[in-house]
This record gives sequence, C-alpha cells and structure tokens, in this order.
Amino acid sequence: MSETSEHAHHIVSPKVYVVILFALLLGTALTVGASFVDLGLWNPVIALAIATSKATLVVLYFMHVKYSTKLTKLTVFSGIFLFLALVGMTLADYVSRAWGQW
Amino acid sequence: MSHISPVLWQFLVKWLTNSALLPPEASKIAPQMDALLFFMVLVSLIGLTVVALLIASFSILYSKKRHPVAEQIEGSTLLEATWTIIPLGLFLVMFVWGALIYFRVFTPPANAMNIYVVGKQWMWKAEHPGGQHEINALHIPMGRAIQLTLISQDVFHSFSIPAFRVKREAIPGRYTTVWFEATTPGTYHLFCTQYCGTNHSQMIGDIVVLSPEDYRKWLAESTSGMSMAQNGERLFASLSCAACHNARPDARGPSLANVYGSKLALSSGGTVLADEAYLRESILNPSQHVTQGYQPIMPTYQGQISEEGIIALVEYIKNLDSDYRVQQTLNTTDLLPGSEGKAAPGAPGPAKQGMVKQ
Amino acid sequence: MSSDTIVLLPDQSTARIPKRNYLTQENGLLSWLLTGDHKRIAILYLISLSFFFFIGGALAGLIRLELLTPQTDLMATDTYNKVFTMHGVIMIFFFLVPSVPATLGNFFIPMMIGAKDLALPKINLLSWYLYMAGGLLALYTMATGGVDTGWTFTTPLSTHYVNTNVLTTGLAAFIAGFSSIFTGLNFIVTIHKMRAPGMTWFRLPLFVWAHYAASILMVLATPVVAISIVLIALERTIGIGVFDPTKGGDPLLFQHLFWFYSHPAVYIMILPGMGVISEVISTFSRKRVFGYTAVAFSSVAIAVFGFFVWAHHMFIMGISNYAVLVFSLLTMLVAVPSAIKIFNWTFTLYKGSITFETPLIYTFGFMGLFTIGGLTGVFLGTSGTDIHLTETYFIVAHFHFVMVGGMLMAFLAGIHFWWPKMTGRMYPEKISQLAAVVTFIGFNFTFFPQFILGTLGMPRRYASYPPEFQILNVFSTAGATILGVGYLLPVLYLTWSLKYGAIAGDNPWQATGLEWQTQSPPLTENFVEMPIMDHEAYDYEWLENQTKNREKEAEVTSAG
Amino acid sequence: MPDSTTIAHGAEAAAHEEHPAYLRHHFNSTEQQADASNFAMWLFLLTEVMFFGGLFTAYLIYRNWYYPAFVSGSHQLNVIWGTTNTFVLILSSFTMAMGVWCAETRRRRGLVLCLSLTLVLGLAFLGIKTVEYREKIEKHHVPGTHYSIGAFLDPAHDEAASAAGDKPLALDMARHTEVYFSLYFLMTGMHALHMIIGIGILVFMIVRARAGAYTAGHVTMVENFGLYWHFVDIIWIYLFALLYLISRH
Repeated sequence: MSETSEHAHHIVSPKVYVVILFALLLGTALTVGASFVDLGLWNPVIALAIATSKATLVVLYFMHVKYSTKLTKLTVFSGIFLFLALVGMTLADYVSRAWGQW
Repeated sequence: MSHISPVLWQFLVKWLTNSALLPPEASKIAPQMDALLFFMVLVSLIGLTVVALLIASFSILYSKKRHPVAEQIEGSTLLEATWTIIPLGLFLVMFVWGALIYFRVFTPPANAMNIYVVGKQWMWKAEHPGGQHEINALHIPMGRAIQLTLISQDVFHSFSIPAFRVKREAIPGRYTTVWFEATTPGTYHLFCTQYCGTNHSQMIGDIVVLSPEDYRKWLAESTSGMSMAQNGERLFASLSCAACHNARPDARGPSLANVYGSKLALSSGGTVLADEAYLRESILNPSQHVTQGYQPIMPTYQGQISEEGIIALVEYIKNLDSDYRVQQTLNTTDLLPGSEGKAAPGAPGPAKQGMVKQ
Repeated sequence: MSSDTIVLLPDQSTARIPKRNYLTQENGLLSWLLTGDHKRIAILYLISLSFFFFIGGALAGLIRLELLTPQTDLMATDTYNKVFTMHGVIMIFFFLVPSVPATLGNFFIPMMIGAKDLALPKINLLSWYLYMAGGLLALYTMATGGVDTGWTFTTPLSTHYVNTNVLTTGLAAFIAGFSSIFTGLNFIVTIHKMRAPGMTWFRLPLFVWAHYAASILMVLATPVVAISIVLIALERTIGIGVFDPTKGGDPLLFQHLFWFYSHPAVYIMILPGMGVISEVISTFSRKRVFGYTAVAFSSVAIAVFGFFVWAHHMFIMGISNYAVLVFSLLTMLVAVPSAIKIFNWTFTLYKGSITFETPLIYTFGFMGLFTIGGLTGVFLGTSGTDIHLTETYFIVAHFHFVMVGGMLMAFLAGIHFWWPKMTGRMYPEKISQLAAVVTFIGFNFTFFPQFILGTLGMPRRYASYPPEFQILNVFSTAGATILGVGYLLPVLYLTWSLKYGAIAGDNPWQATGLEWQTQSPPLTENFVEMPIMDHEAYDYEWLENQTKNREKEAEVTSAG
Repeated sequence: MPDSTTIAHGAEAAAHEEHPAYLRHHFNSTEQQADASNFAMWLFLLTEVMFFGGLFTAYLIYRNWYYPAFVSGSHQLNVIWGTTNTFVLILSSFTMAMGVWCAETRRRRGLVLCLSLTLVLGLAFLGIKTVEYREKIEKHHVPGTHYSIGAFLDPAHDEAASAAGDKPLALDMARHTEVYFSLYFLMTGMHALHMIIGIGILVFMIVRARAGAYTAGHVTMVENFGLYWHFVDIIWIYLFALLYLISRH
C-alpha cells in the first residue's frame, strides 16, 4: 500500500463511499433472499459469510482501515482474534462435553 | 524450653502429633495423589532453595563493599534457554502426571456401586441403591469402588473428602460423578467446599468407612423397607410412564428394558450413550432426546419431580432388565382411574394428573 | 555506612525543594479535583487507594479474629460471609487492580518515556472519578447491609438465592471496571504515541513494558466481566434465563465469562508489580537488567497466554475433560515466563554492586514470596492435584502469596523507591527497613500455615471449622497482627517524612530512568525541555559520564 | 529504528509550526494528537467487541443446545422490519462516512447536513425497533414472569408462526424460547443503548458543527464518532444475520 504513510491523512473520495454503500445494500438484499431458500447447513454459513464480508467492507472503507497505519490494522486484528478465542475456547468446552467422559 | 509460651508449645506438640501436613490416606487414589504432591513440593523446594541461595550468595559476594564497581552484562542466551527449558520440562511432567490422576479420579470403573448424592442449602442427602437415606453422612464399605452421582437442588455445592483426596462440584441441573475406593475403616470429614450461602460452613458431615460385615449390618439396620428402584417403580406407576413405555407392539414410547448403558440412535441423528445423565435429561427435556422411530410426544416433567424422585426413576430404569416388570406396572396403572390417553400429543395436561411431589 | 549505600543527597543546609513543582503549581481543592496532571491524579489515587486498603485490611482483621476459634463466636455466619465478600470486593476491585498502575504507573509512565502527560488527561481524571464512584458505592453497600455472594458472584447463588445488595455491589464492580479500562487504554495510547525522540521500544524501561502488557489485559478482558455483571443484574431483576438451569440456561457459562476476566485480572495485578521489581533491582545493583528482552517479552507472553487459561478455575465443576487437559497444559505454559523473570532478576544481582536500601529489601521479599506463590500456582494448575487443593485454604494462601506477598511488596517497594521523586523528600531509612522485615515475617506467619490448612483439607470461606485446624489458624491470626503493624508503619513514617524527611535532590538513587533526570518533585510539564533518549535503558555508564560532564561544567564555570 | 526517527522528525516539524488552538499542551504536534485519539478510539472499540463477545458466545451455545426453540423464536421476528432497519442503518453509516469526508474537506454545510441525516436515520432505526419491541411486549415475549409460550405450543393460532409454517414445539422446548428472547432483547437492547448514546453525541456534534468547530482542520471528533457509528452498524449486521435470518427458511 504505497499511499499509506505514517502521517499523510488519506481522504477517501465520496465515489468509494457510494460504491461501498451499494455493495452493502446489495449484500443485505442477497442475504435476505438467501434466507428464504432452504439450503440446510449452508444457510447459516452463507448468512454469516455475507455478514462478514459486509462488516469487512465497513471496516476497510467506512472506517478507513485500508488506509490506516499498521498499528490500527494490528488493533483490529487482535480484537477479532481475541473475540474468536473467547467464543471458540468456550464453545470448545461445550462441544467436547458431549463427547462423554474421555 | 521455658522461654516458649507453654500454650504455644502445647499447640505445637498437639499439631505435630495429630496430623502434620496431609490428612490420612484412606482411599486408593490418596497415595497416588500424595506421591505427585510430594514430587511437586520437592521440585518447589529445590527451586526455591536455588533462588534463595543465588540471591543470598550474590548479595554477599557483590555487595557494594566487596564489589564497588558493577560489571555490565547484557544477558546470556544459554542461561535464558536453561531456565526456560528446565521449568517447562518439569511443569510438563507435572501436567502429564496430574492429568493421569485426574483421569483416574473421574473415570469410575464399570462395577462401581452407585450412590446418589443431592446437595441443597445446607445439607447433603445421600441415597443408597437399597433405599437407605442419609443426611450429612455417608456410610460406605471398605474395599469396594463407590461411584457418586452428584446433583444440586439449588446452588453450586462441592462434595469434598480430604482423606480420600477427591472433590467434585454438585451443580444444579446436571449430574456429575466421582469415584473412590476406601481402604481404611474410620470416620472422615465431609465438607462442602464451594461457597453456597449463609450456612456454608455447616454443610459438613461424616464419611463412615465400614468393614464389609459392618456395612451389611448397617444396611440392614437403616433400610427404609423399599429400595430406591422400588421407589422408582412406584413413581413410574403413578406418573403413568408405562402408558407409553410398555413394550407393546403399538407402544408410543420405546421400551426401557436394558436401555441403560446402551447406545441409542436418536431421531435427530447421531447416537448417544444412555447413562444416568441421559436418562435424567430425557425425563426433563424429552423433545431433545427422542429415540429414533418415535414421535416427540412425551411431556416434560421439569418442575414436577424432585431431584430425589428423578434419581429413583433413573435407578428404576437402570435396573430394568426385562419388559415383564413394566407390564406388571402397566397392569396396576390400568386400574388407576383416568390413566388412559395420558400422553396426548402436544398437550401439557397429563403432567397435572400424574404429578407426584416427593 | 557510606560504602553500603548509594544514596546521594544534596547538601542539606543549602538544599531546597524547588519552588515551582507540580504540587505548588496551583492551589486549592478544586485545582486537585479538576486537574489533568497525571502526577496529581496519581496522588489522588494513592490517597484513595490507601483508604480502601485499610478498610479491606480491617475486614481481613475481622476474618482472622473470627477464625481464632473453631466456633462462630465473634459474628454470625452471614455476617462473616459479608465480611469476607466485602474484603474480596474492596481489595480486588479497589486496591489490587488499580494499585501500581493507577499510582506509580500514572505518575511515572509519562515521565519514563519523556512525555508531558498521558495522552488523554481528561479520561485519566474520569477514571479516577469512576473509581471513586465505584468505591463509594461499595462502601454504601457495605453500610446498608453488605452482600454475601463472595466476590465471585457465583450464579445461581447470586441471582436467585441471596437477598443482599448484589445489584449495587455489581454496579460498583462494573463502574470500577470502566475505570480500569480507561486507565489501560490511556497507557497503551501513551506508550505508543507519546514517546520522546529516540525512545524506541527496546529502550523503554521494563516498568513500561510490564504496564503495557497489563494494559492490554485491562482493555480486552474487563468488558467481558462487565457484560457478565449486566447479565447477573438482569437475571436478578427481570429473570432472563441465560444462567438459570431451571429455564435451560447454564450456570457454568457465567463462570466461563467471569473467569475470562478474573483470571487475566490476576496478571493485571501482578504485572505492574513485576515492572517495579525490574526498576528497583537494576538500580540497587547498578546493573542493566539481565536479559532485558527476555524480561520484556515474558511480560507480553504472560499477557497473551494469560487470556487462554481461565478455565483452570473450573476443573472440578463439570467442564469437559478435554477442556481440562487443554487448559491445564496452557496453564503450565503461562508459568514459564514468570520463572524466566525470577531468574533474570536474580542474575541481575550477579557481578553487580549491591546496596540494601528499603526498596531492595521489599524486592527480595517479593521474589521469595512470589516464587512460592507462583510454584503453588502450578500445584493448582495441575489437574490432578487441583482436585485435592482447590477450594481449600491452599488456594487462599496461594493467591495471597501472589497478590499480597507479591503485589503488595512490589507496591511498597515502588512507593519507597519513588517517594523522593514524588515528594522531594527521603523516607527514614532505618525504620523503613525494619518495616520491610516485619512485613515479610508477618506475612509468612499469616499465610504459610494456610498452605498446610489447605493440604489438610480446610475449606475456604468457612466461618466455623473442625477444632483440629485451630492451631494453624491461631498462628495465622497471630501473624496477621504482625503484618498489620508492618503495614501501619509506612503510613506513619511516610507521613512524617513529608515534612521532616531529608531533601532528596533530583536523583538520590543515581538511577538511570528519565524520571530521575528532572527535578523532584517534578514540574507540571515534567521536563524543562523535551528529553531526547540517546542511550539504552539502564545505562549506568551514560549516567556516570553525565555526572562527570556536569561536574566538569561546574568546575569550569566556578573557575571562570 | 524508523519509529523513533519519525517521531523525532515530527517533533522538529512541530517546533517550527504555529500551534493551532486545538492542540493540547502535552502533544507536540497535531498529527500526534490526532493519531493518539484515533488509536484510543480503536482501543475503545476493542473493548466493545469483547463486551458483545460475551453475548455472542451465549447466543452460539444456546442456539446449539435449543435449536428448534431458536428457529421458532426467530420466526416471531419480522424480517421486513429487520431488513428495513438494516437498510436504514447502512444508509446512516454512509451519511456518517460522507460527514467525515465533509469535515476533512472543510464543508461546513455538508457536514451539518450529513450529521443531521445520520441523526434522522438513527432515530428512524430506533422508531422501527420500538415498533418491533411493542409487538413482542403485546405477545408476552418479554422474558420474565409474564412470558408466554402459547405461540410455540400452538403455532396454528399465531400469525407469525403459522406464516412460517411452524410445527408445535414440545413443552420443554417451547419453554426454552425464553432463552432465545432473553438473548434477543439483550443483544438488540445493548445495541439500541449504543445507538441512543450515539444519538446523544450526534445532537451535541450538530450544534458544534453549525458553529464550524469541525471544519477548521480539527476533524478528530467527527472521525472518532464515525468509527463508533460504523461499529454499531457492524454489530447490527451480525445481529440481523443471527437473530432474523439464519433460521428463517
């Protein structure tokens, strides 16, 4: 990312915002549409995948992370990592309880 | 020793002669646990001594008087590696050793005698298979594997027998188990170690280990006339369980004979081992545990049977080895008024009729 | 005596406390209550922390008195339960968690990195107000009947089975949590963004590293306990079923969420203390800390691993056996960085030139007690022995060794070490050495017998106990008396020294940190001009050259 | 050590600059100040992630345990309202982003307009949420003593349930829908609380923006608030998927 420098404050142009807006609206329409189709196990997967990509767009463009310093990226990453650790390790206990004694 | 206060001296002597560091070893697991404990104490003492000696000798050798100018040393990768790897190795040994003991304490042998323990604020109620009830006491035979199936009626409690080196939380809504085999007759402490409210410190009792003969005597003396399974049978009848679980060809529920310990195929897919916890769950949350080939029509008994009642039912089902017994029960329930059509699909009604509060 | 001390004081007959400093900058109560100065906020914290410490200490005294005899004779069981609950709540949320970070960290992190203040001074003041609000709410709770759930708020006891002030206590902890979050957040931002020119990451004093690690824990772990307190409150008031087994909830989930914070909280408490130890041990052995990078990274390692061990509080609570294995293994891993630190501190003494002022005596106390506390932690992290030892006095002794033996010793070491910087005056050396020794002896007397009580099986949180445990409890109570004296002494002589202590000068210990290269007490803006860091941390040769140069200059000017 | 040199450089640069009024005394340069508060905001959002993390954990565990209850529970939610709200919130995120752009390019009127639009959209979101909540209150789907499981035992007589083609739940499972609604109200309630706080700040910011406070080069406040608002948006994106959608079909 050549445009990323420590101090240059990157101003995202409104064009990008508009594109992202439409991508987000489209994503919402898609996910609502997909939810009415019975895809079995894939329903939650698709819903969460679309939600995650929407969230990623918001984080990268609306929240300017794409144009931010490494520190900001690291901060975002560590947040996601610890969130997954909390959810994952707690769930691991619940899932493995069903495996029985040993 | 005149300069030591006589009271203090008396205390010291009393303590040293009584029990020095650990309670008596009264179970099979206790010596194993103590071996690991001693290993860990030993490692800790060595570690502590090393650190203390180093600090002491450096303090003497390199005090400002003796060593007025400090030599700057950056560090040493070799030393760093040493004191990373050696403690790590020791800790891993402890981890493996400890895990083995943990495995033993919480894996009961198949032939263990099962005693149910219900914890409530602030007492322990033990239920023996022969129908003997005890409060804040537990009589057990020596030399026999005993499995405890624990549950709490209200808050978290913890069933602790220091002399056996075992402890297990009794938690609300779910069975937990622990097992032990007592080796020495005697009376030992039973504590509730999980803080459970006002009279937490009075939720204590005695574990009485008896020789096999004494135990038989005790069983005979304290029998209540009905075994736990018989209690369960009565409950089974009064709740009209046999209306569906009757092993007839047109039965709406699966036969329960020999169900305990078997692998059941569930209608939601997958199989499950039918243990005590499963039996309890399928009485309280039946729709989550429907056996393959049956409809989810069983009503829930949540809030209608006490934990002791559930235990009796579970014990009854565990001991069902033929359908004959159930059909016997069925015959008696047929005589009860209004026993037909109890488990009508989706109707919460039958619970009202079959309600038994123990 | 001169050869066994490094203290270098200015000529007492001519020396003066600098007229203009952060204490005299402004006057009046309002100038304190509305201050943005990190140093003044640190002093506010120091005063309020001490207040809460002595309340918590008084409660501890009551506990020990009650346990003098096997029966419940001093107070009823539910009074006892309230006393130990309030002791836990006050000591943990209102003393241990903020102790070193909010006072010494607040005061010295900006100075050590050469900044004028923390990055967010208003947030810093806000976190003191939150702390006070939480603390006063806790006191109010205590005055209006207290709470008897234990500081762990275990469900369903706290949600359905007690009718004491769970809500207000929970709210107090919740508010204190936000105070802690803001402090941590402020430190992280400051350490990242406010360093002086030349102050690279590996030139930071280890005190700063330790606080950085602790701050990560504060920021990321505290919100989880906040949400679990919210859930408790809603469960109690509305009756939502998230933790209620009769509605299908799982009470163990609360334990998961609670310990996700409360285990890292232990590292929040101890890491800043470790930072103090690094500074003190380097200064009094005139040596760079042995294995600087190892110590720095072990702080971060403790913070990172510290997040993944929480379920070792639940080994016998019916979590899955596989989870027990994983969490037990991870617990072993988190023990290693602490061992690394201990050995590195020890080897910092090697070939040093050691003098034994009070901070170092407290530090030696810390190292001994923390080693015991840490090793006994391994007993509890090992799944097998945990079965026998958990929920007994062993665990009480263990965490008091870590937190009181470790943290409080480090806190006192730090207070003595930086007292001259904070106040401009020295504390009296002899009596403070005595106090350090008394504390150490009293501490061991109080808590060592509790290890044995634990292995014997005496459960914690018992108001009455079987009579055979009495002898050890008598020892413990006797020790607590000595310990109490050990803690009261510093209050007396430190207060005395505010007026009568020797004038300290800029750098009485000849320490290398940037905080010592300015006047004491410092200016509000800390430094006259922005310092430039042109040497490594703990560079005593640089310091010597600096002194020599200054002497030369002085000679030249006097000759001229 | 690039880190140190940049900072040193920044310090020198700052020394030659005129200090603007908004530069606080303890910072060396406006960049340092902006960087610091931006970073602080990110850290604060991290705590928010963990705060909601506890709720998401609970949600996932209980969805695993009581799947049928969660399916039937989610059928009681109105996807049309949910979708509308998602659109509303995404739009408000867009207007907020545009607001940040206006502040950066020093357009005072544009900024006031964008912030006001964001405010209106935020209020619209809360309005729709209120309508949804009222529906739940009327149907006794608020957990607690008045909770009713009628719609799940007898879905044929319940509009939403019959529309989704629900089969009746067994009594034990029907009771567990209370867990679903507990989590529904907790998660959306916490989210709504964040919206309300955000709206409070928005009102304050609109007043200040009209006075031109953010269009003179000091945009940190607007940017940070933008981060907060987008974060609230992200939470909603997940809540919408988890609560309304994944059990829909």
